[in-house]
Amino acid sequence: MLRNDIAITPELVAEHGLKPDEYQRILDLIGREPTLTELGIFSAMWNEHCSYKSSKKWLRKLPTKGTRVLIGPGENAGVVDIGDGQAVVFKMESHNHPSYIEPYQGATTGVGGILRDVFTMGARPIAAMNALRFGEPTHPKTHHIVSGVVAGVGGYGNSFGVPTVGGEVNFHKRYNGNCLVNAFAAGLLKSDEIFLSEAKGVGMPVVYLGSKTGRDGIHGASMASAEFDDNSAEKRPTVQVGDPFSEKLLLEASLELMASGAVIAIQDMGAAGLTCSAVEMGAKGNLGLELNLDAVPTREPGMTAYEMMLSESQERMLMVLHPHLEEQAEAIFRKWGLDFAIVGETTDTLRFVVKHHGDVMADLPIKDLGDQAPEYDRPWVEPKKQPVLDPAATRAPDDYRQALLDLLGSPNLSSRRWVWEQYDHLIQGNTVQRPGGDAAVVRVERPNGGKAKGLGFTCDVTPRYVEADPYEGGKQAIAESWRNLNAVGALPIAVTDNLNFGNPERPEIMGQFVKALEGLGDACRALDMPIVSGNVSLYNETNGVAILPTPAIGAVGLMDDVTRTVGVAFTHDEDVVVLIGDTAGWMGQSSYLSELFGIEEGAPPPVDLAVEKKNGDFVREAVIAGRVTAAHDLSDGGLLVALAEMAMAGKKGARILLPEIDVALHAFLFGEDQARYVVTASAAEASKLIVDAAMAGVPATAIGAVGGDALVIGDHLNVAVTDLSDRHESWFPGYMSGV
Amino acid sequence: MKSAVLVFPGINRERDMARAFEVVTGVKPVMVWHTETELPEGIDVVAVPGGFSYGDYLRCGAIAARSPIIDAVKRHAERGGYVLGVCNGFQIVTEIGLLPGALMRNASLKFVCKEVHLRVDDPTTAFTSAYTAGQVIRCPIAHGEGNYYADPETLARLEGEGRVVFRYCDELGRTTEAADPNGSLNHIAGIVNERGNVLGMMPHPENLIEALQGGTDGRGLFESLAKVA
Amino acid sequence: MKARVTVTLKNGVLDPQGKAIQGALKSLGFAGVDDVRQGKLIELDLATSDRAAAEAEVTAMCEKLLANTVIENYRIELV
Amino acid sequence: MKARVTVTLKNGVLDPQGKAIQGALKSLGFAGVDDVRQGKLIELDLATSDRAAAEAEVTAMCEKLLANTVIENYRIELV
Ligand SMILES: Nc1ncnc2c1ncn2[C@@H]1O[C@H](COP(=O)(O)OP(=O)(O)O)[C@@H](O)[C@H]1O
Ligand SMILES: [Mg+2]
Repeated sequence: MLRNDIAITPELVAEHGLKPDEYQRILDLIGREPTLTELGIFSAMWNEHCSYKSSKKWLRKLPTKGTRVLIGPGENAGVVDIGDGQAVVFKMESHNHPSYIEPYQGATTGVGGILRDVFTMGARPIAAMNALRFGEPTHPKTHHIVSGVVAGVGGYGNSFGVPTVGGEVNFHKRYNGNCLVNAFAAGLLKSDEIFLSEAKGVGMPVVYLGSKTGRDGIHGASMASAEFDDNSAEKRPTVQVGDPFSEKLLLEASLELMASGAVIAIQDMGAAGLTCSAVEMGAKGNLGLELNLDAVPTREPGMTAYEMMLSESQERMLMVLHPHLEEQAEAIFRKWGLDFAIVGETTDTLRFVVKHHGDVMADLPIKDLGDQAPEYDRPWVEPKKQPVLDPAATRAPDDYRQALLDLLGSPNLSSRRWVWEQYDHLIQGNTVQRPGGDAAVVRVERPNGGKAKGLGFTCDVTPRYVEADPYEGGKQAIAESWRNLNAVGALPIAVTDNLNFGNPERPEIMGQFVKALEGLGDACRALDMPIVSGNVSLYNETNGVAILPTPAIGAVGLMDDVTRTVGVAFTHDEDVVVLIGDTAGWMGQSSYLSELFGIEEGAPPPVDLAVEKKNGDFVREAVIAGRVTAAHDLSDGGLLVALAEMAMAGKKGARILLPEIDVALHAFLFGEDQARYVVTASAAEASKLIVDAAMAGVPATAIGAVGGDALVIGDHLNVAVTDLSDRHESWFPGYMSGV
Repeated sequence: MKSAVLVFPGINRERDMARAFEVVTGVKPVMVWHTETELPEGIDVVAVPGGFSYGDYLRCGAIAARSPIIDAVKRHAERGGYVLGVCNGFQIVTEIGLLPGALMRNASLKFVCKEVHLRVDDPTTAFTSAYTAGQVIRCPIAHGEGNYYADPETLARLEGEGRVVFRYCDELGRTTEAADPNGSLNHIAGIVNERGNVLGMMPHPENLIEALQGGTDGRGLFESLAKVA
Repeated sequence: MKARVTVTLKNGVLDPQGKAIQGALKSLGFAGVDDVRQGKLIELDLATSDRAAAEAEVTAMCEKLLANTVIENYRIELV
Repeated sequence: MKARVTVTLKNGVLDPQGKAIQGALKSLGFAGVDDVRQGKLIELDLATSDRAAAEAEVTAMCEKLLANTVIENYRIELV
């Protein structure tokens, strides 16, 4: 048996991830030595993941307010008004470490966690995305991780029944020892029916719902069991297994319960399950909370208070219910075949009390558990600036055709079809723009009929830019999501972030974090895209090698009329191809240099936010007005890759006549200057568009016409569209078919 | 036409199915919970929707096929009532025994969601009269276990009696290995029972009924049903 | 009393998973694997300790749910 | 020579499939099923007839491919 009256040794404190001064803080707060259960509770509440102790100071500086923002960071997910009494709820969360250990289950539980965050607020999930970062393809672990993670994302989302409509996949050696699995989910609710975690009222029943509690993911407990557990015959795996079936039941039961009016407060059990959820509900409501663990449904016999408080078993919820509706609530849960147990009640003591077999296992000041968590202003250093590369001094390709084919067939630029075809992206019947384009578009019916609205979803960040210049890279992540949404005709309205970095105790890493957040913040302010939710994942480091700094962005855009959208595909012969934005031929940190020559050098392209705003507004309005037949933003691989993608998507070629340029040809074609798009329009419309652009101060140049079976660039390149597609589509399946 | 859509724990395309009936036929179907033992009065078509009933644990459709409502569905089929099983619904209907064969893991072992082409090999059924013989339609699929299997005699009978209604094909109607997304025997995507009142198919016509969804090729199925019932 | 039920595909029924495993083993360098078949193992904890009753009960479970006798065989062991 | 590999979830690892089967058996009226765990059975036809070699080979296969040793145990029988 795991005992509670164990002496708390410095080793035990260290094994709980608490520093000596943090432990001292605990002693000062409670005025006595904590019990083992209490130590576990503190370790859960005060770890980086729950307390944000290294990041809080900087997160406060992010813009989180806006006219549409109903709920910003601090709840399970952000909520943004989309008119007609409707709101979109969304958030992104990482499951990096578990996915490295057990890719399939790590990914499933990541997806399950984020879906729960969304429906806990009362929303039915309508879209999911996943931002994935893996090590080099040749690294011995990569193949296994990719196949497990993708199968896991699909395995959970497909069964749960949410369309997975977008995401990102990158390969880079800096993720060899730490893959990133960032899952995004969005849901829809009525803006006056948002459910929160704040408990209200004294003596209200606290109810446990969902799956039973097992010994899953008890961190620090593996050591505890080794030392204190007599029957530690089999070393307990801490891997959590996802159960999408139970989650689907939990979704339906929770929404039904919420509609019944029985729910006062609700909180899903995520990291540090019962502990975090119970403390948060009580503390937010300025109430105390008493739990009786005898009533907690358990999967295994003999579970201790310590284990129950720290278990991360999935598919569980905690609710505070109206006492007179308890029976009705129970009936709903029984109907869906889920566990339902009254495990405690709210009190007016402001204490968090945990009882088990009649003993008090923990009795702590509830507010202090959260409020008094340590907060650090960690030392940081200004990141070093990289030199600006002279485009003319970078290597030109020997053969443009080959260079383009090689780029399209590279791990980072090849088609992601192999990934997203394993995800059900059509379920719910609302997917208007499917994966493979710039942003996904999902239809949203208005409550009282009428023309349907739309929501656009995209995931973006270019980690190599952030590495080279965290500030500019941070801006770029937002700017790229802004562009992807504009390109489908969606007005960007808000974002969520998933800040993946290395060890914050290293000043260089902290410097990346600080500057990247500054960049994110500036871009969000300039483009009016408040950050409404997010997640921080630090310590993504193995043997002193940190991941590329990866502040992944999930952005949401709103469309008044979902039919007013275009894709990236060339659609009509003779359409004029128009390049929007200025091209200086920015080669620093380009995909061209990194994918073809292995060169990762120079400053990344700078982002001029005013120009982004102007060009983006222009393109979006052109899409909405129905003036263009296709739109695509320019990102990795620059103009030539974008044109190739439009050709492949439309199975149509184009003849491009290069304008007079004073930029080296390869830099013009492959440079990654920001704030650019390619659009197509009928000849008549294109001329008008170019005039209007000039009036708006937006650079717009006709560079050719759609048609034929080949992409032709002057006399520099002539390649059949089928050859492009063959290369583009073959890398991923080819790589994955090996073992 | 009156239709009912069955709802099992874990099923997830029941709303898509209900919406398709409503959009195409103008009448909202009745949703029927799996613990019911009778179908509502006057139901013409019972739709068994797609999804992951009971998580598809054990075998796809196996647990749902043993639900209380199933006896009523069998009686409905015996009376000549129409039963439409799509995806998980097809799996359930074969588990019940209303259709022969079984749906195995996709040959690729992977879940696959994409648009495929189907050839309408039998436009004379109540489910396909709005299509023409040999017509090639687009239709989305989304499944991990849609690899149709039946023993040789059963297969020969199905083919001999012309009960293969839909087959995977390319855009020109050719049934090739490459156009078959899951390895089904004879590229079978959908079959009917002897009497022609029970159809099972893996693809999702209900997800391609509006231009916004990228096409309307799936409407024909619902229009056909609306004509007969 | 415990029962172990093994459910295997009937002879002649194609087994995509078995085939895939065989292919994967081959490319991992395991030569000499002539055939692979994948099946299911279902372990039941039964309240009863009466062998005959257990056997009958588990057979009924197999016929009714655990196996799809169109394509699968099952075998019961009591332990 | 034939090898039978059974792969089961480690103790304490959640088994959603087993749970669902248990629920289904219960609603079919089978009382007295205290627990259900689902595992995999993999049957291999090996070219070799050397027991020791087969044992070593199959163990390697389990470690490398057949079992996910993070959450699963495996057991090998040669027949
Ligand atoms: N993991 C994934 N899941 C779903 N869709 C993905 C994933 N990775 C990439 N995609 C889709 O592939 C397309 C191309 O992705 P990407 O090259 O990252 O686009 P962009 O450069 O426009 O941001 C997008 O539509 C994206 O949503
Ligand atoms: Mg894009």
